[in-house]
Amino acid sequence: MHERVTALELAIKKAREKKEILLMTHIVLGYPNFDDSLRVVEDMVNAGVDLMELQIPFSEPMADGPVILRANAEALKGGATVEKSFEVAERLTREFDIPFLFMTYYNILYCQGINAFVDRCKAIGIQGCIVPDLPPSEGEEYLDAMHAAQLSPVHIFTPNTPESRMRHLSDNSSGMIYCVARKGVTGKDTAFSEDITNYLSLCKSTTELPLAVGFGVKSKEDIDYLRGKVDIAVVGSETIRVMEQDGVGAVKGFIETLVT
Amino acid sequence: MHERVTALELAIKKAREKKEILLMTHIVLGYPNFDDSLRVVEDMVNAGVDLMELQIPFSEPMADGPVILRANAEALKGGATVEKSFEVAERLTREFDIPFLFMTYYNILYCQGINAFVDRCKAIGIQGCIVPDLPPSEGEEYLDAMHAAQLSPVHIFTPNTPESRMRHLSDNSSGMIYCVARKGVTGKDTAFSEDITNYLSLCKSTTELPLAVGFGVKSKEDIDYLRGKVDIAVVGSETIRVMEQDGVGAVKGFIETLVT
Amino acid sequence: MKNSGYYSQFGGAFIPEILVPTFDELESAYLAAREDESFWQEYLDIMSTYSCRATPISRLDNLTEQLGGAAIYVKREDLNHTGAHKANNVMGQGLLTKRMGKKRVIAETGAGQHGVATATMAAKFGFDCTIYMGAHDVARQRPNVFWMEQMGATVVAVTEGSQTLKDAINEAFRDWVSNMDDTHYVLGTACGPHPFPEMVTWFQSIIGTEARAQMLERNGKLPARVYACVGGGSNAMGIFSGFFDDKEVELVGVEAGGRGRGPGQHAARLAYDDATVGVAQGYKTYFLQDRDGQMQDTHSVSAGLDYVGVSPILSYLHESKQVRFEAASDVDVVAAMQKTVRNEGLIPALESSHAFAQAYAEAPSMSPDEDILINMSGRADKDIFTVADAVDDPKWRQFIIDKAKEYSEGMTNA
Amino acid sequence: MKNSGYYSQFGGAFIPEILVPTFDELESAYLAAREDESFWQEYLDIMSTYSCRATPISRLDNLTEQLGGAAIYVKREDLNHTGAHKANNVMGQGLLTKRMGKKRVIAETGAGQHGVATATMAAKFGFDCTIYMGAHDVARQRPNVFWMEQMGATVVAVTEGSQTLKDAINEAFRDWVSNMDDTHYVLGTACGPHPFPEMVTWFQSIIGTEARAQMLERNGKLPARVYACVGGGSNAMGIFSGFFDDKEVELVGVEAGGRGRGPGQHAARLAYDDATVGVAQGYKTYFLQDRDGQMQDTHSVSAGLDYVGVSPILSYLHESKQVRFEAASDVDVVAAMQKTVRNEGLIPALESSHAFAQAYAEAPSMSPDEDILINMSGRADKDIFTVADAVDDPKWRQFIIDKAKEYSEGMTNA
Ligand SMILES: Cc1ncc(COP(=O)(O)O)c(C=O)c1O
Ligand SMILES: Cc1ncc(COP(=O)(O)O)c(C=O)c1O
Repeated sequence: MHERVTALELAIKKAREKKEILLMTHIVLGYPNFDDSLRVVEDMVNAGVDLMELQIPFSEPMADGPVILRANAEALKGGATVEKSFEVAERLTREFDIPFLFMTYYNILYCQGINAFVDRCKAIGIQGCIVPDLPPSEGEEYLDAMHAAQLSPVHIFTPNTPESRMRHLSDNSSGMIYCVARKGVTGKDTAFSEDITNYLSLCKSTTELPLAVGFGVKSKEDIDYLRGKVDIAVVGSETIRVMEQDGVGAVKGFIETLVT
Repeated sequence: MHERVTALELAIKKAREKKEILLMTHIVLGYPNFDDSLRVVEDMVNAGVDLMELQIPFSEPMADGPVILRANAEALKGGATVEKSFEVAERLTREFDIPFLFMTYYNILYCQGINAFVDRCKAIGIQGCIVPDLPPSEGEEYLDAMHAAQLSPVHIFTPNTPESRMRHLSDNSSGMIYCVARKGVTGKDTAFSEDITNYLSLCKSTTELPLAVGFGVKSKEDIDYLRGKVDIAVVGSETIRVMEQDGVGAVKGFIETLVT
Repeated sequence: MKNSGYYSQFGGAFIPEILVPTFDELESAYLAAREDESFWQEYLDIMSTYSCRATPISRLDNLTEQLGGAAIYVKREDLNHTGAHKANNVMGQGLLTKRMGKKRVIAETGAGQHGVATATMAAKFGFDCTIYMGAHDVARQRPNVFWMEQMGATVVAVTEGSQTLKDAINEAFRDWVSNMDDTHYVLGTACGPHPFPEMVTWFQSIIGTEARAQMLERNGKLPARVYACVGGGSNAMGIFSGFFDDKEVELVGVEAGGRGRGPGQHAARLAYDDATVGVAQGYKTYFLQDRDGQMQDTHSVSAGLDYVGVSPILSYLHESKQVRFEAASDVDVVAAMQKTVRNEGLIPALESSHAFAQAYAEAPSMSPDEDILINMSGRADKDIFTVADAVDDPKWRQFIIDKAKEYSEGMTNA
Repeated sequence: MKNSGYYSQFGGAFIPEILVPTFDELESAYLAAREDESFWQEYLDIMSTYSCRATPISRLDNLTEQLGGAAIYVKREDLNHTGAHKANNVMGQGLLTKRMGKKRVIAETGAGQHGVATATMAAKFGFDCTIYMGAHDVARQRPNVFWMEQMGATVVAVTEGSQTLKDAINEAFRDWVSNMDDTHYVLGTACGPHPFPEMVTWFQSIIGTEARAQMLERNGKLPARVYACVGGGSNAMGIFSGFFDDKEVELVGVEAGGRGRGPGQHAARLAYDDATVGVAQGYKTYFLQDRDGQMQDTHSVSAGLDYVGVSPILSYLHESKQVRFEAASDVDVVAAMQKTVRNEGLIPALESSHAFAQAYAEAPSMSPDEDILINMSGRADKDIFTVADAVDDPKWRQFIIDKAKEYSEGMTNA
């Protein structure tokens, strides 16, 4: 076993003992407003979600596609701040017994001060962070702080990532690895097929950390395909799309179709 | 006396025996139409005009100001042609016993053929021509033809013309010299003053031909000013302006104010 | 005034008597300048510091390959300051105006290029400036009018005649006969009374002198053919000047074929046989005129070629068969322009696009060993309204409609 | 990916993991090109045949005299093909794209200059091309959009965020993370992740290298001050590059002062103290952002300076006091532009006019023995709609209203 086992990794391993594949979902904090964020998380947890990514909105979400991009913008327009995001996240970790991760862009951390940001995460019970615009080479201060706090900095594997770099990313990660299933931004369809299987075997061979797969996962079929291949399926944009189309109340039903 | 005395010069000298200053007027043939051209000439002659310039319309009357320019354009738009201009001119020389001159631009002569044009002038009783865009240096063929036909090629003196060139122009002219009273194009006001007197003395000293003065002559006062200084006062644009403002019938009355 | 400035039967100076001393003065100043080597040096200096001479020669790699046949080169007069070869002429005449001690310049303009160039030169030299422009051209070339006015020039919309270039020339002469003492008339092309055709050609010969040397340096040989569009003829005379002594170089002047043959449909004085010899606007040449000698209406998609007359020197070179004349139709011209934009990233003015159209038509049947050279007399920024109409761009129309709404509302609110 | 591309604390490459190999490839290609002398030679060749490099230096004789004080010189990047210094960068990156064997280019654009330049390069090199442009900028720079489309480029109007330059950059990155295999992102300024700031500066350094030699040759001495407008910073880095080793030359960067200090009123990241250090769009620099790190709206009369970030190299040069930063207000900029047009016949782009405004403010208090040099990064043809509005030209408004009427009628008839 590798040296930096975190609470997140342990929680994942424990949950996996009972389930062949876990479900991680994603919301943008403050979208459409903070009350709805709370309600959606409650519904998701009740529907059987195992982990959650909470995105702190940023004005320039470079790696996100149209759905999450708009959710970021609307949240900010509605007055979302980093402070409010922390407050809501704190309530969520208190009320729900699943691991929560922050997903956000580096400038949010940078403007809070890296150490202050990580300390706050620790204090409010956030278990890890995904910062898609922060490669390890730029993130020394962040990595040091996360490791020191025994939190999980989660890095991303992509179909473009060479094996050697996967190892490098793994070395700098804790908790899990997030594998994006294809090129592009969040929120577009992915064809789950042979190619992906090969890619996921490569991912697995380069890290001992649990693997999550996201980008384009949106149905029970997608999850069934991933079952046995990885530890976690990540459903991101699709839940926002459901919420936008059918209302906040529809999310629970949607999640239930995925986990049964 | 100079060598090339023409019928025009003789006619002018004869008329001057009876009058201190002669009046030459100007019309654009075919403006507003050929019938009106005929009527206006009749009125003018009856009112006491001594000579007339008949302008054959041209599409590019470079030396004319806005009034005559527009008259040229309207005449052409109304269907005026060189042939019709000749025909009307022939009728006029037949009906009225005053000297008529053609005024037009060189392209009209050039396109008819210079000799053909001059022969036709001779045949229909036109006594001379004023071609403002044809300096003697460009007009050898024209001058030869005119002189051979004993017609009068009339050249123009201007306030810019040096004495030596006045002599040169005079040498190439017959009938009379046309002195423009100021710089610019036809149809603008001229201040008849000291300057002009000096200029006219210079003109007189360089030629033995009768002098006509035009450009901006438009009232009895102007003519009175010129009396004793030159042989002919030329009223051009002003008659067209009167015709446009008060109708063809008003021209006679206007001319009468000038000659009484 | 001597009886000079003839090219075989063409040319001359058919000017109102009042301008005779002015032309004498101009001719003397011009001849003195030609003899004074420092004048040409000053001219070269200003053209290489205020504009970017020598303008380069570009090779059209993609179209050469696509069309097959001759290798296509382009002389880049579009890179000149103000975007056309007109700069060469105005800066030259500007220096001459200074020499003559005059303080005001006037000019006619068709496409607006010469107007902008003259207004620019006037701003640079501190002259007062009035530009005459046919009202019809004012309407189709508003961007150029805007810039002329920004330069401090007075732009007079000429509502006489056909309201195009020839009428603007007449009006400029009308101004000149009133103001010749302090005013120089910066005629914009190789037309008009002597010494204009020769003088304008002299200033524009900088194009041909450069181009010949550049082609030789680049390829070790001369082009087989040189193409230039012909409005009044100044850019054509400019580039052809470099090659008159090279019998192996065929010179091709391309006129505005407009909508095809027949009066009022085009502005091809030499390529078609609708024009006859006449005298107007101070010089003798082929004009599109009726039998009486009245100028006819002309048509071209490009304002700068939409003119009844043509350089007397080109009429002579036509008769002596030293230059071959062709006409390119509006439709082919717009297509050639689009082809050039899309394949080479160059945006030739609609005027210049006439030369491109003819070159593209001929290149495929030539040998790959041969080079051809096109004079890109200007760029098409000024033509955006015309081109947008020609390619019928709905987005442009919508943009203009929205902008107009904004303006109309602004007006009612104000 | 090495931890490189830092200038003191600024710079870096904060990129999505999926682009890491693409950036590695780009950095290698860039470094290989820098070491290969033939690459720079090829670059110089294309810039001197397809554009008109070396661009000249012009002396502003009239304004030097009027203002008194320092003699004013202008580096004429407006004479470049497509009308701005942007050509230098895109042609360089075009050559690099060819080297990398890619077949498609994408770019962001604000003023539209970089979009036109990229579309032009793509037409010339035969690449597919997509341009991202904020919807707000599409509206204010329609002529440039028109030409991009004529070149065959797809122009995508970005309706996210503030609908200006920064949003166009985000969208371009979103395209790139999907299409990196065959696509190169031609970033238009000296910003973004490493190696862009350094690479764009390298290509633009052609301006400074030429300018230094030209000033020396002309005056036997260097200018006392060099002025450049600063949007992303590429033209400034380009001209400043020539003078970094000359301690006696003061470098002045001029930002968009807009309507004055305060959030949303301007785009001055370094001259005012409204900006703070942050990380966005892949690099660390001063951004106009709130305390949370959310980017703020910016304002400038010139689309090309209307940007939240600034070259990390300039942030470094600001902190190390090697460059002085100033801001010019919209009103002063339009006035400086008009002064330049009217007195010198040069039409600086609104962006470039910022540099002119600052230079005009400072020149009078300098000694006549001193020279100053302004980088005229581009010409204002593209700005006609903006300038016509700024100077409130009723004739232009009427022209647009008439044209719209014509179009509306054409539509109903059709
Ligand atoms: C770009 C351009 N090319 C050509 C012409 C035609 O003039 P010329 O035949 O004198 O070169 C014009 C006239 O306006 C022009 O603007
Ligand atoms: C003419 C011109 N100058 C300057 C700029 C600003 O860019 P940079 O600061 O990179 O030179 C632009 C950007 O569009 C521009 O078009």
